[in-house]
Amino acid sequence: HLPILQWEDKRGLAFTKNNLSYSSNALVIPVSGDYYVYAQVTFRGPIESGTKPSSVTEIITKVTDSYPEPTQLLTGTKTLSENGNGWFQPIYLGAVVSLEVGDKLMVNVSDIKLVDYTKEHKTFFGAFLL
Amino acid sequence: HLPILQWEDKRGLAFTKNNLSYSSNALVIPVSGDYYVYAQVTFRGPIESGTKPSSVTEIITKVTDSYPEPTQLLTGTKTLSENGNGWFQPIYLGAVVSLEVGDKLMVNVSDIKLVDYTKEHKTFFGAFLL
Amino acid sequence: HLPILQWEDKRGLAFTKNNLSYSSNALVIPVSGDYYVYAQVTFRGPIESGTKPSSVTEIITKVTDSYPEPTQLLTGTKTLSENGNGWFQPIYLGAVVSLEVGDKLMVNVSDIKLVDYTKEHKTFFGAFLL
Amino acid sequence: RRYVTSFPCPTGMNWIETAHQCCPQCPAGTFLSKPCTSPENGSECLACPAGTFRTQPNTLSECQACYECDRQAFQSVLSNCSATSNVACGCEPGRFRVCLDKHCSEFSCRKCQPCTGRLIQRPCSEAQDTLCDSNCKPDFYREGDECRPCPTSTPDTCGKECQQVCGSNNDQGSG
Amino acid sequence: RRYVTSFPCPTGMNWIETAHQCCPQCPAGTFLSKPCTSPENGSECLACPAGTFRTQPNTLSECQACYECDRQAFQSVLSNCSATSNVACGCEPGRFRVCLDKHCSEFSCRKCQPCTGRLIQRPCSEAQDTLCDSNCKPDFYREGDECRPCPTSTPDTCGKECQQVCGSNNDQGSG
Repeated sequence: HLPILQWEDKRGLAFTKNNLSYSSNALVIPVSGDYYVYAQVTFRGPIESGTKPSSVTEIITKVTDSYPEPTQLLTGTKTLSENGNGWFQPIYLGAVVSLEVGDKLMVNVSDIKLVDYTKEHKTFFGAFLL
Repeated sequence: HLPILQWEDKRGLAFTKNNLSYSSNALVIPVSGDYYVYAQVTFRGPIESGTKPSSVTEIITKVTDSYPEPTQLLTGTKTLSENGNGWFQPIYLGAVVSLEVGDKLMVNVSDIKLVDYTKEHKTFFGAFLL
Repeated sequence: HLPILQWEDKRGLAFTKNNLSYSSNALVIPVSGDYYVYAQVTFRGPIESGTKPSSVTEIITKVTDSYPEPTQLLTGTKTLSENGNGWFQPIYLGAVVSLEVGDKLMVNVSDIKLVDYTKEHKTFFGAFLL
Repeated sequence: RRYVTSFPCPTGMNWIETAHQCCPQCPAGTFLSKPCTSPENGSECLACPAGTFRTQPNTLSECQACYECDRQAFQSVLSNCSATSNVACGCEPGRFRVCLDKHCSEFSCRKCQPCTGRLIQRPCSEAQDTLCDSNCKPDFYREGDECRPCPTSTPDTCGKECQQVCGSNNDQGSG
Repeated sequence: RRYVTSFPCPTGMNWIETAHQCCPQCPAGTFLSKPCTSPENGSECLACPAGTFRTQPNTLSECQACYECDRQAFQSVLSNCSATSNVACGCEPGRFRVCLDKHCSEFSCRKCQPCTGRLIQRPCSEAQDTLCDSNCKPDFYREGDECRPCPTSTPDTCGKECQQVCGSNNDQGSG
């Protein structure tokens, strides 16, 4: 599977409340219901290697005790046409999904090395109960 | 007008509830109020024809009995610069709009042949009452 | 600081309610709490000058009486690779942030001349209390 | 669960959910500020505020915001927004439209080509660039795909093409 | 406030929050339509509706929607979606996969190159383009990186390369 992003959940703008907790790279759903789940990942590159990836992908996935495989909830895939040296590509995803208590939400990316983790307002992830 | 997308409303991650129903390609508003309306369309191409469109457009429109013409609520227009063979371009739109009972919400696109309909987590459409 | 966008808050699809007011280019928070804040800016160019900017940036910032400098809440930065004459690039941002009564929300952009202000459904800004 | 039932209203009237009855439509250029209390007495309609419009009779609670022409992209106003019609945009003089999509809802305004040294077959218009004549005007010679004016004095920089076109008239000319 | 406590269920059973107990998993190809009322009696499982699937035993309330092959991008169905397996997509004959990412979850189908005038070292397959032999077939001469058939009659358009390859056999051939 694609690598999973790790998140800061306390410092700066980050916070969790109403029992929506963050543990081992995942938001843990405290109460069954419909949630608006969203995430933005800013990708940037190339990392000197010069070999430019042809695309970047961000996927919000759900892991649940009731099924052994993760479920892909939302996917953003963008091919890259920037040839110059430095490029930036933000991908935002958001939608309403039905979740069960105990479900875990995670964000996977095509290549962790391309994720711009330098500023909390460029790459973020969250959910709220409707 | 631009072609209207059709949606799956029952299988997999798709669902409708609280009377927000889906019929003839539109979400039908059951209760007047402010809704957060959102949609993502993943465009992909080219389809061999080699002729690359210069841009792709996604528009969320509202049709109402009280006016003979559709109203464009949200629009995402992106020019394409990818030249290689396969390209992907997701467009996400979302905002709060005031809707009346009976209003219909639809998603129009510049070119239906370019819409990636293959995976439910790449192209999606929804709304929820605030 | 980056230039601040001005917004229409009454005509057409624009509206403010529940005391969330708009004054001097900012949304003013009436009640402390968690808000889903979002904005889309459609950038377009080039403006004849031929000099193409290498990137466009949109930032949602917060100004508060309790701190002399604005806080960047959400940022979308995209490099441009279109070379042809006309290009369009929408950037959507949205997330939950904790705000205090009296806080002001604004949208800054890298270059005001590149903002497509011609149609209300292409560039928009809003927030709602959870 | 009560489904939305909108009884078919007679033409010229729309079902108003809040008033639970059919009300007369407001004319184009206005919006419904207060629904009718009974079908007989009229709906209260107000004129669209400046900067907004409605092209059709309606029972909407607000008018649509006018578009604006993209002055920075050299668009010009063909007709201003009125209470009953949106703004119409074209290109400034000396420019023509380059459509971004089939419907030309988005377009940029590019400079018309000048046809230096050629006759104009079809002048530049809103919709199309100038069409230049393929061969050069008299007293102009071809170099690559450009037309250059014949040199007045020193004919020696005059290449083969230039000789052919300009050479002849220099003989008759004084000098 | 009560935190989520999911008691470890015996294998083959999952904790069902709404039933507050462990219930047997539904087999692959089905989903949990009604939880068990007690661990002893079984869960009510229904077959995945057409167009959906579950590859594993589960206690989920719906099945996953099948993917679709991108016919417009010349993909073909290798195996149809069944109640227990997602659709598998490949490329139409005469095309090969160009992966978009390391995992090849997205790919386009490009035309196999024809190796005109060359021998085929390795035929085109799902995964790779045809591999053409580097030098030309007999009766073909090289021009740039193409192999051209020897001209049958008029050898005069035959350049140096062509002479070398084709010239010799013309001498023997009927003049």
